[in-house]
Amino acid sequence: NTEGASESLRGRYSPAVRRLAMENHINPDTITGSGAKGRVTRQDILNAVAKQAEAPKVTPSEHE
Amino acid sequence: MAETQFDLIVLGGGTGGYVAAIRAAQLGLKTALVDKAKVGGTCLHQGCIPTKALLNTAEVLHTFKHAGDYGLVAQEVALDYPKAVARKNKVVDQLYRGVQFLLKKNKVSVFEGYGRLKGAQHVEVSAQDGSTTLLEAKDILIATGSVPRQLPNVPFDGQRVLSSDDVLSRADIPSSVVILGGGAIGVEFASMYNDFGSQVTIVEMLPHILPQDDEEVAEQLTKLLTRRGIKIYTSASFDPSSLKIDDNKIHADVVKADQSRVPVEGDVLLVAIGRKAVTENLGLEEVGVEIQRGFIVVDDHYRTNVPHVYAIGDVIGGYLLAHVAAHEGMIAVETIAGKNPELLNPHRIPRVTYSRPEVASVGLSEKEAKAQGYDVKVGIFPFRANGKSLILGEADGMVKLVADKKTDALLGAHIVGPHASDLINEMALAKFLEATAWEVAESVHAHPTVSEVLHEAALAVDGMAIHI
Amino acid sequence: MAETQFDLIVLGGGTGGYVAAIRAAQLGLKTALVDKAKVGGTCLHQGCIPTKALLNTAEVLHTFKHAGDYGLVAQEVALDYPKAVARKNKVVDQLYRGVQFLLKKNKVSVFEGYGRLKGAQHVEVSAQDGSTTLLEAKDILIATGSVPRQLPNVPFDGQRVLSSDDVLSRADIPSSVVILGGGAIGVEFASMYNDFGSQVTIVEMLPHILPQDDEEVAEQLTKLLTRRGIKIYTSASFDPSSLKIDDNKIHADVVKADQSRVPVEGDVLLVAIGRKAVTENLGLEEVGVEIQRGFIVVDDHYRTNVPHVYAIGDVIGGYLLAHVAAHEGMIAVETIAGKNPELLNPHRIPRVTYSRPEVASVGLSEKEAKAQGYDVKVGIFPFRANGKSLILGEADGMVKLVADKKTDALLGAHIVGPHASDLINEMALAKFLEATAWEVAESVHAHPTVSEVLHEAALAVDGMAIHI
Ligand SMILES: Cc1cc2nc3c(=O)[nH]c(=O)nc-3n(C[C@H](O)[C@H](O)[C@H](O)COP(=O)(O)OP(=O)(O)OC[C@H]3O[C@@H](n4cnc5c(N)ncnc54)[C@H](O)[C@@H]3O)c2cc1C
Ligand SMILES: Cc1cc2nc3c(=O)[nH]c(=O)nc-3n(C[C@H](O)[C@H](O)[C@H](O)COP(=O)(O)OP(=O)(O)OC[C@H]3O[C@@H](n4cnc5c(N)ncnc54)[C@H](O)[C@@H]3O)c2cc1C
Repeated sequence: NTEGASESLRGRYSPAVRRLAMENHINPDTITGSGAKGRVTRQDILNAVAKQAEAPKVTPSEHE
Repeated sequence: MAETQFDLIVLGGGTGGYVAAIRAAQLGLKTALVDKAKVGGTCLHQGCIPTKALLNTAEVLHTFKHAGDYGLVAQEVALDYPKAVARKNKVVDQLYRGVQFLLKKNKVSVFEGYGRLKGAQHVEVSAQDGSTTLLEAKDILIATGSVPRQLPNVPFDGQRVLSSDDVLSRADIPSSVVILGGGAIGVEFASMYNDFGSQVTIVEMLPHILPQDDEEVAEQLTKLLTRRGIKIYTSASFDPSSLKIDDNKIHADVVKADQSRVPVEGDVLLVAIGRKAVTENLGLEEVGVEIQRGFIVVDDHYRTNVPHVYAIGDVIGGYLLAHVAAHEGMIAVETIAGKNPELLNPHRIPRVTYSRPEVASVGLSEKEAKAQGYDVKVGIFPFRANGKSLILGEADGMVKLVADKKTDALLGAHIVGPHASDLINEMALAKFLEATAWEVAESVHAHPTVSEVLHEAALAVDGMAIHI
Repeated sequence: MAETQFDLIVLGGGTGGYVAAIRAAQLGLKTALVDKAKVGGTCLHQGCIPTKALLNTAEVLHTFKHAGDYGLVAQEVALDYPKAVARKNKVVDQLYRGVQFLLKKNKVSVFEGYGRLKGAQHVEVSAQDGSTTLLEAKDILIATGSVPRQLPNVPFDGQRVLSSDDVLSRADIPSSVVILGGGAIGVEFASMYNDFGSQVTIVEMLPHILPQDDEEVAEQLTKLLTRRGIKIYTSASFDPSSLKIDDNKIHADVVKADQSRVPVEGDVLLVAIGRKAVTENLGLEEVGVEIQRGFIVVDDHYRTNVPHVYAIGDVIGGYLLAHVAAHEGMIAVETIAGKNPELLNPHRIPRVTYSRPEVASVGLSEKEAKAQGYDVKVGIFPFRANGKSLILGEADGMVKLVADKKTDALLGAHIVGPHASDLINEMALAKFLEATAWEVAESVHAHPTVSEVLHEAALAVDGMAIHI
């Protein structure tokens, strides 16, 4: 049954994806995967990083 | 009266067609399968299976000849070719009955006869006895496959100028054979005949045999085959006009890169220069199905330009491989059934040549990767540093992994050595799951196994191999 | 004067130790390796390699006996055991020289002698000639491995009551053998001796042989071994007090589940009931290294309770396997070198038994998965429906994949059949990359290959197998 497949991939990441997400402080659960039936790929993480970088930044000092 | 109304008619019952028909039936489609010959097609009757059965006999014979190496004695070891052929036929037969059983079990209606499209939703089946049946369906899947390609002006004669089909139906082994084409088929027969004691010459137009494979791997195989006494001409063309056939032999000239001519001769000439898609006399022109360079044109869901008409397998070109035909068939049928199948990515398709040793690849060769602009890193590991291969007495060969320096992505895997056909499937899974080289390295491989070479080659990508 | 100051001292040069030492050197640590015997340890000299070399001879012998099946003829096929032993020794030797070369190449200082901790940062090495050397290092890695476990009150005598070490150094084949323990080691020797013509009896306490494996797979193997004439008692205990040893034979009683007694006899008794970690006389108590139930206690980075002292391999328990020891060694050393290695997950470790046919597993058995509360779905595929296995003439066995109904996650893979040792590594990679069963199904497997069974079993998980 591959219908619920994208559901089935929720929370399943290869170590490389996990590692890339961790290094970039990204929660992979928040990312829509572009791989087979929604698998989150390394590229998806990199795209998310790029998007974050584009978004207007709040400088840490303002927070602290 | 047999039923003639279907959801789907599959035209051609080769690997692509019968697998598609079974999957269609599983998905609830009322399915007909039409074949003019035996279901199973090329792969089962003139391709994958019979060749590998004979190649396996060749391999066992080779092991036998080295019995002493294993601490065994065996006197007067010899090949009994008629028995080997009978054994090949037995395996084919067993699998043939299997396919027939599977079609029946899945309630696929099988029609024996020549099929021809009559419009986009009808197929006319002409049986051997001259009777015809008109079948109707919502959708039609063409899977008519391919046949051996002849050399221009040098037709197969079944005696001296042979196709792979001819070779497989011969009852004896030629004492010498000239093989035109150093692709998978040519190389497999070369390896087999050499093990069976024939003098073998390969003539390949391109700069190396197995031209679709990584250069280094092909060179390694060239060395191993040459060491066994197989004569290999690369960057060399066969001059058809020079071909002379007398009572016992064929003679011809091979023209080398420098235009010098070398005479070659053999009992037979095996022409293994490629395959021709079966697109003629199917009613395709009448229905308006687009054909380009001899192959049916399809989109990534295997739809032709004509609504309701799909095509898969050898007849659409690409990699002419049974597992490709089967997957295409499943995707086409799932599309027809309204599912959303995963599409096929050519970079994830494993390819195997069943020579001794086997050669297998998936993804990009080093050269291709560089040509595509990747900054590559390469990991190489020789089988002779692998314990299990030494134990098997099959330690020739190497693994080469190609990775992207920037992302660590595994771009390609290339293997020449024992069990390459199984090992490549692990690398295909790695590609499918978009693995990096270091993930292949960190995944634990049991010891002692042949596939530890993958772990080591993956470590070697980053200069961290342990056993070299 | 030899250098005595190091970054790291590895105590024990088995698979775990020598791999750790090489990795340490690669990472720039000045490394010493201490072994009282030959580097390579149990695996190379009394374990993985010599057993598999002999098992390979057994397998080739079996193939030879069925020469006719492949279309080959041979007279007088026979085993020349002394030659098989010589061949085994040759392979071991070649790999031994390889390990020595690798250590040298990586500039690991190898000390031959008995090592003993003197505090947490010193090791005293006592050489055969009586001399001692005190080595000092920032960190110490203990990798002293394990030795065969004796039956209480029945010591190994090297004549009739044998350990696996004894069996491997024997020059002949017993005409009958009773094997205590149906784990991997016991089953491998049973398969080998049966192929070599001995009468074999296995006695296993637990309800099935290969108790760590999936029940169904173990049952399948039981059937195949029984069919070959191996006598297997399960849920049966060996009564040591009944053991009688006379000039030619051992005799004893086996007590079955129903308390009935069956007499068994053999030329020899092979005791393969487990291994004992080497922890005594190493100075561990003095340094205060914690030991529980015979094994050194470590955390997930292989740190003992004593700062600077690490331990890996058989001496820490868990799966007593060479590839586990090697990976633990690499992780420990990378931790010491300040890296951030991927940790080992026991569910991703492949395990193999090299009987004929091979048995291999990774992850949870069906029973274990259910016990852990998973709602499981299972995909089974028999090798006899696989073309390549028929071609090889090795079509006994099956694959069983266990998946989570809720998430599709691949929980376990269990294989009994040809090439299981290679196939399991693909499933270990699937587990490592957290694949679902349908991903294994959709990844293209080359045809015809043995590992197509994985593709089919993965399809079978969802009732979508094509070839059954
Ligand atoms: C010597 C050799 C070795 C090979 N080895 C391998 C290998 O090891 N691995 C691998 O993957 N591939 C191998 N191949 C290739 C493989 O055989 C093909 O890729 C595969 O068979 C393609 O399947 P198909 O279903 O597309 O076509 P085919 O298998 O060619 O089947 C087509 C079917 O259509 C039928 N047909 C055609 N026209 C009509 C009509 N008008 N009416 C009714 N029926 C019709 C034919 O009778 C045939 O049964 C080999 C090929 C050869 C020749
Ligand atoms: C018959 C048999 C078959 C096996 N088959 C397999 C198989 O197919 N696959 C598999 O994965 N595993 C197999 N194993 C298990 C495998 O051999 C072990 O898991 C592996 O060897 C463990 O490695 P290690 O480095 O922890 O210890 P060992 O290999 O036991 O090495 C320990 C080393 O430490 C040295 N040493 C001990 N004490 C001292 C001291 N005080 N001073 C100096 N040196 C010392 C020893 O001399 C030895 O060289 C098999 C085992 C046996 C017995």
